[in-house]
Amino acid sequence: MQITAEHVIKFIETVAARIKDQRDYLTQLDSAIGDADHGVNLDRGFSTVVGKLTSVADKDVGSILKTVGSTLVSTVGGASGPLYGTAFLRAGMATADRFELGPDDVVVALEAALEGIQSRGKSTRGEKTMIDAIGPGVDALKAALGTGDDFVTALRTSLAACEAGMKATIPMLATKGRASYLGERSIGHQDPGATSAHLMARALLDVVEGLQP
Amino acid sequence: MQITAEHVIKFIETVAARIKDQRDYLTQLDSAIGDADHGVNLDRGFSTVVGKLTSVADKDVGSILKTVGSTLVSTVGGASGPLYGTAFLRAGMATADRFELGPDDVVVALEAALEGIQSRGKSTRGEKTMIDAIGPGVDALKAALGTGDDFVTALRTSLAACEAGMKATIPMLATKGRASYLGERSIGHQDPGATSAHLMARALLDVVEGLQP
Amino acid sequence: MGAAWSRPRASNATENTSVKKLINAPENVVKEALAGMADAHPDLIKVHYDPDVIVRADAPVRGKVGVISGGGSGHEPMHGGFVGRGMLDAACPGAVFTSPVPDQMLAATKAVDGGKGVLHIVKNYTGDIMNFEMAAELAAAEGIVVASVVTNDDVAVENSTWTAGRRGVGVTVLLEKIVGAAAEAGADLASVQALAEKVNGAGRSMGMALTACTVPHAGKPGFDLPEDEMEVGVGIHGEPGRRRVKLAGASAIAAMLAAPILEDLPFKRGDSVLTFVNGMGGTPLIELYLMYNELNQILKGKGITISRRLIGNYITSLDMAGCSFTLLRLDAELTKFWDAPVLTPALRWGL
Amino acid sequence: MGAAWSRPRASNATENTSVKKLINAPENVVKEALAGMADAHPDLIKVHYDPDVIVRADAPVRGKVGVISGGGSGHEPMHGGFVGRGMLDAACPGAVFTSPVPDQMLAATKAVDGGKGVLHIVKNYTGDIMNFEMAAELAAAEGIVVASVVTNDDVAVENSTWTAGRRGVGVTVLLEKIVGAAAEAGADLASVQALAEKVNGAGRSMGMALTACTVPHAGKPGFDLPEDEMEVGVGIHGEPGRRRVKLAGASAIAAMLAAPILEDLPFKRGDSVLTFVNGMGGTPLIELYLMYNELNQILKGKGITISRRLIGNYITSLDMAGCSFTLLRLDAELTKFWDAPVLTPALRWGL
Ligand SMILES: Nc1ncnc2c1ncn2[C@@H]1O[C@H](COP(=O)(O)OP(=O)(O)O)[C@@H](O)[C@H]1O
Ligand SMILES: Nc1ncnc2c1ncn2[C@@H]1O[C@H](COP(=O)(O)OP(=O)(O)O)[C@@H](O)[C@H]1O
Ligand SMILES: [Mg+2]
Ligand SMILES: [Mg+2]
Ligand SMILES: [Mg+2]
Ligand SMILES: [Mg+2]
Repeated sequence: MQITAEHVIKFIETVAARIKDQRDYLTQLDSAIGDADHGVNLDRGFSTVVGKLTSVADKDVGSILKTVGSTLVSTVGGASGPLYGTAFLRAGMATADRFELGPDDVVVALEAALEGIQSRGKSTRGEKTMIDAIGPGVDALKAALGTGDDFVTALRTSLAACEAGMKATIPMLATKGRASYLGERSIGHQDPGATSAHLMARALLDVVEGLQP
Repeated sequence: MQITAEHVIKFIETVAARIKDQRDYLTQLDSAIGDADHGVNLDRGFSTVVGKLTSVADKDVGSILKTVGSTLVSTVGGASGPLYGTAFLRAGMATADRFELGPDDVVVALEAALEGIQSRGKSTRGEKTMIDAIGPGVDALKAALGTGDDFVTALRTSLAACEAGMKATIPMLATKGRASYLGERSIGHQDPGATSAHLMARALLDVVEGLQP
Repeated sequence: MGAAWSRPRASNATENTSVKKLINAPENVVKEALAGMADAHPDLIKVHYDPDVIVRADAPVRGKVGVISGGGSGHEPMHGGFVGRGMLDAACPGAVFTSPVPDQMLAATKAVDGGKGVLHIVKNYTGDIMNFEMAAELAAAEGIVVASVVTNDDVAVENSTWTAGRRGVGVTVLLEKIVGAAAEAGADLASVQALAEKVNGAGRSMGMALTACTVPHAGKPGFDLPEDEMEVGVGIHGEPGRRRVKLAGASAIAAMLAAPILEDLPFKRGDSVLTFVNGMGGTPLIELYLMYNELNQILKGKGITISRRLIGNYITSLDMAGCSFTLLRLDAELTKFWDAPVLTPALRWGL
Repeated sequence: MGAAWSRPRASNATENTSVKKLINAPENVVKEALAGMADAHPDLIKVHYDPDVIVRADAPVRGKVGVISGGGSGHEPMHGGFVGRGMLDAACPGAVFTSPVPDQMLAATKAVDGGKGVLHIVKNYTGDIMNFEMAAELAAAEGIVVASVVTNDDVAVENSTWTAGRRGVGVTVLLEKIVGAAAEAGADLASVQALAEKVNGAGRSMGMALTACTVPHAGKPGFDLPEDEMEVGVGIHGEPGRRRVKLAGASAIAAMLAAPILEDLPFKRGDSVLTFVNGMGGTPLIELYLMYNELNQILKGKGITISRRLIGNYITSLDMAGCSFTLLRLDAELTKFWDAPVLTPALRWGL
């Protein structure tokens, strides 16, 4: 199964629509341990992204993803803007000039994205951030493909790992980002960034599933 | 029955104690149609007055009342400070050098007080102010004494008229003082100043009643 | 005047444990804030206690008309924050929302009399009028020439016959600045008073509240304002306004405030105005600039030129959220005195 | 930079009918307030839109180090109100409580570069750090020399190892004034940066909240604070503080804020300090003077001299009620630059 540039655009549109839908929920999560803007930030960014997609519709996957990344950097702000922006920029660099991606290419792009977030945010797993959802998701995808699973099955496994990672942020003590200022009081709340990351993982699965015959 | 300087002091002390007791109630009435300070204002003034009473305990009634008046002017502020202050000052002028007052002297003092309030406040009856309680009270006292009632009986009649006047402020439209800014919305609330005036009338009756054999 | 005041630490004053304010005992709020002001601005002001008066550090200025004002506390920075060179010579702070007593205005008048007489700037409230009146009588008895001006710019009070008359609100701030500059420039008492009347006549205001304020000793808001309603035509004492309406957007609110002001004077095409967008104490600056933007658009549409402006929390109602608009029609004289240097805790330019 | 912005009157932006704020649609708050600022202070600042930047009217000043700052909106007057002679050359306002994007800082850097390099003043928040970092990379790529200083004065963040590090709060305001004066006086980029580090190292802050603030698009307070409780150790983004305690009197609150500040640097007997008593946006001035009085008494008791002070709502959290204390240890250099003339919408003296 191959992911085309068109599918990538469909994925971005799906993410944008779901973020708009979940905007208040994400913001509400951020209001508990942050500053009540995560949903609004991402919605502002992805709404702008959607407006730019037609202009890159005939471009390669790398160009599309780089446009998404630089638009997010220019419109989201806060912590998530540079982080998700860098993620898409790095994924774009990993897929430069490609019009189709196989499952392994997707893993390479996602690993680049994760690495970009970690270096931009100077963060590691276990600090109650989006990485705690993305990291296990990418690992699981790679492992599942390694055992010979087909792409959709592997993405399902990946989404489950991502979801488990997201839920695992609940009991965590935050040591990065705004939530860290709360100390012990950050415990018991799900991280907003991990939640938006999980939303993207689900969008990826749904789009790829929709491609199945 | 004669009112001595000592009785006047007892009267002032009674007023001061009851205002302290009713402070929050008076303030609450003022919060509905004014600025939530009437009880606090009067309590500040009468508490200071009480502290000065010993220094005038051996003085004539006029000096005592003038001390009360000037202390109220110097400590109450707002509208009620100059009004009650002027009232006591005028009553004091009407009783200068007197160590004992008969019922008719009390009427003269009260009429002077009422006249002082009206000229200071440029107000007449029916404007939803303290005058609407004091006016009828003074009239009734004078009338009852005129028909030959004894002082206590006349004061009872006076208090009833004062109370009726106070209650009559409820349906009135305010045209003086802060409440007038509310226009129609001032209707339905009892005037704070009329309420404190009624409190003083009751204190006068109670003190005089206590003098009965 | 009394000596420096120090808090009765061992008094029976109760510590604040019930009302959401940065205070100790409600009865000490004014004195403690005055003590803070005194220490914060020793170069500009002196504070005297019992009676409480805030006096310009170099008062009395010989050969200058003294300009004083006063009113209840809770409207900070007005009036104490406007004491200093080019504005007020003294301010008399009453208890919260309570007109000061004549002793204060008498002490202030004596402290600032430089031999050319003293102007009393009085906001039109029954209590303020009466207390200032008594003070003026006492000062006259002591041989000081006193003149008074009463500000009454609040167009929310529609019918002056059936009320205590229009309230003095935003124009008071502008008047204190302009008249203070004239006095600083050496104008005599009659001119200063005439200028004050002119400013009062050329300015109009209107205010609104999103929330009621809480008087310290009352401990709860002066009125209940449901989540989806606001009060239009409020004064500055936490009293309810003329009418309560559904919450609206900034643009609609600006129109509600501007229309009665513009009609009343009336202001007309070609006028040059000073616009004063004032916060009620609990309104953040970002909202005031946003409201100024709305007012600017309304005035542009009417061909009225904003040539000067003041934006901020200057005549407040404790922690009330809301704002007021004041428009003052300018001419060369008013503009000159507005622009003149001023050096006070709350307004400062050119120095 | 983009052309003047005008409100999309016929957009699908919804009018405010639900939140107690003077706003139209939440998504337009920042732009509309900027439009108000631009019209209010044409002599001091210019506002550019998309990317949004507030620039000193006479920028770039040739031969002067450019000083810029930025951060989420909702802290007004910071930073836009501090743009002008003797302070900032430009400010980058993000969405409410959201770090601005690199495009803004890049545009600002280019607009103020007078050939001697540009200093970025960054408050220590993950988002601000990353966005400024990306902007600095882009500016360097365009050949502009950029240096940065990160303020992190909030002693409420006790353990920097287990957090994103101490937040930048009140010291930022003082630093912008002092460093702006040095740049105005002609200091080079290295000296300006060194001075900035010195100020950051000599100042400490701590804040508290009586109420939570309401972010426009959230529509309700960021956290629930019962009637008899307060948050101690809050930042400036409506986030809850380190601990929640029972409401206390001003005197006790002042002690809670002052103690960790004094211990941390530590400040000691004989020190001369600038005290900054800051309101969170919804706190009336009378309470800030009262808190200043408490702080004054604490410092007197410790033999620390207050030689300069700033009291008012300068680094705010929308409509939050509460305050913060900042102490900055002064020496002759810092005092000289603090006293130097400044001419901005929010801070002005000597001019
Ligand atoms: N250093 C970091 N590394 C990775 N992710 C981070 C880091 N700091 C914050 N985040 C993520 O960003 C999310 C918050 O994003 P957002 O609310 O948009 O920004 P801000 O915190 O600036 O308001 C957090 O929930 C967390 O997942
Ligand atoms: N012009 C007036 N003449 C007589 N009484 C008045 C007048 N104005 C106000 N009052 C009385 O004063 C009372 C209010 O007193 P108070 O609350 O102490 O002063 P303020 O209105 O200045 O806050 C009113 O309830 C009313 O009875
Ligand atoms: Mg956030
Ligand atoms: Mg009252
Ligand atoms: Mg009053
Ligand atoms: Mg944010």
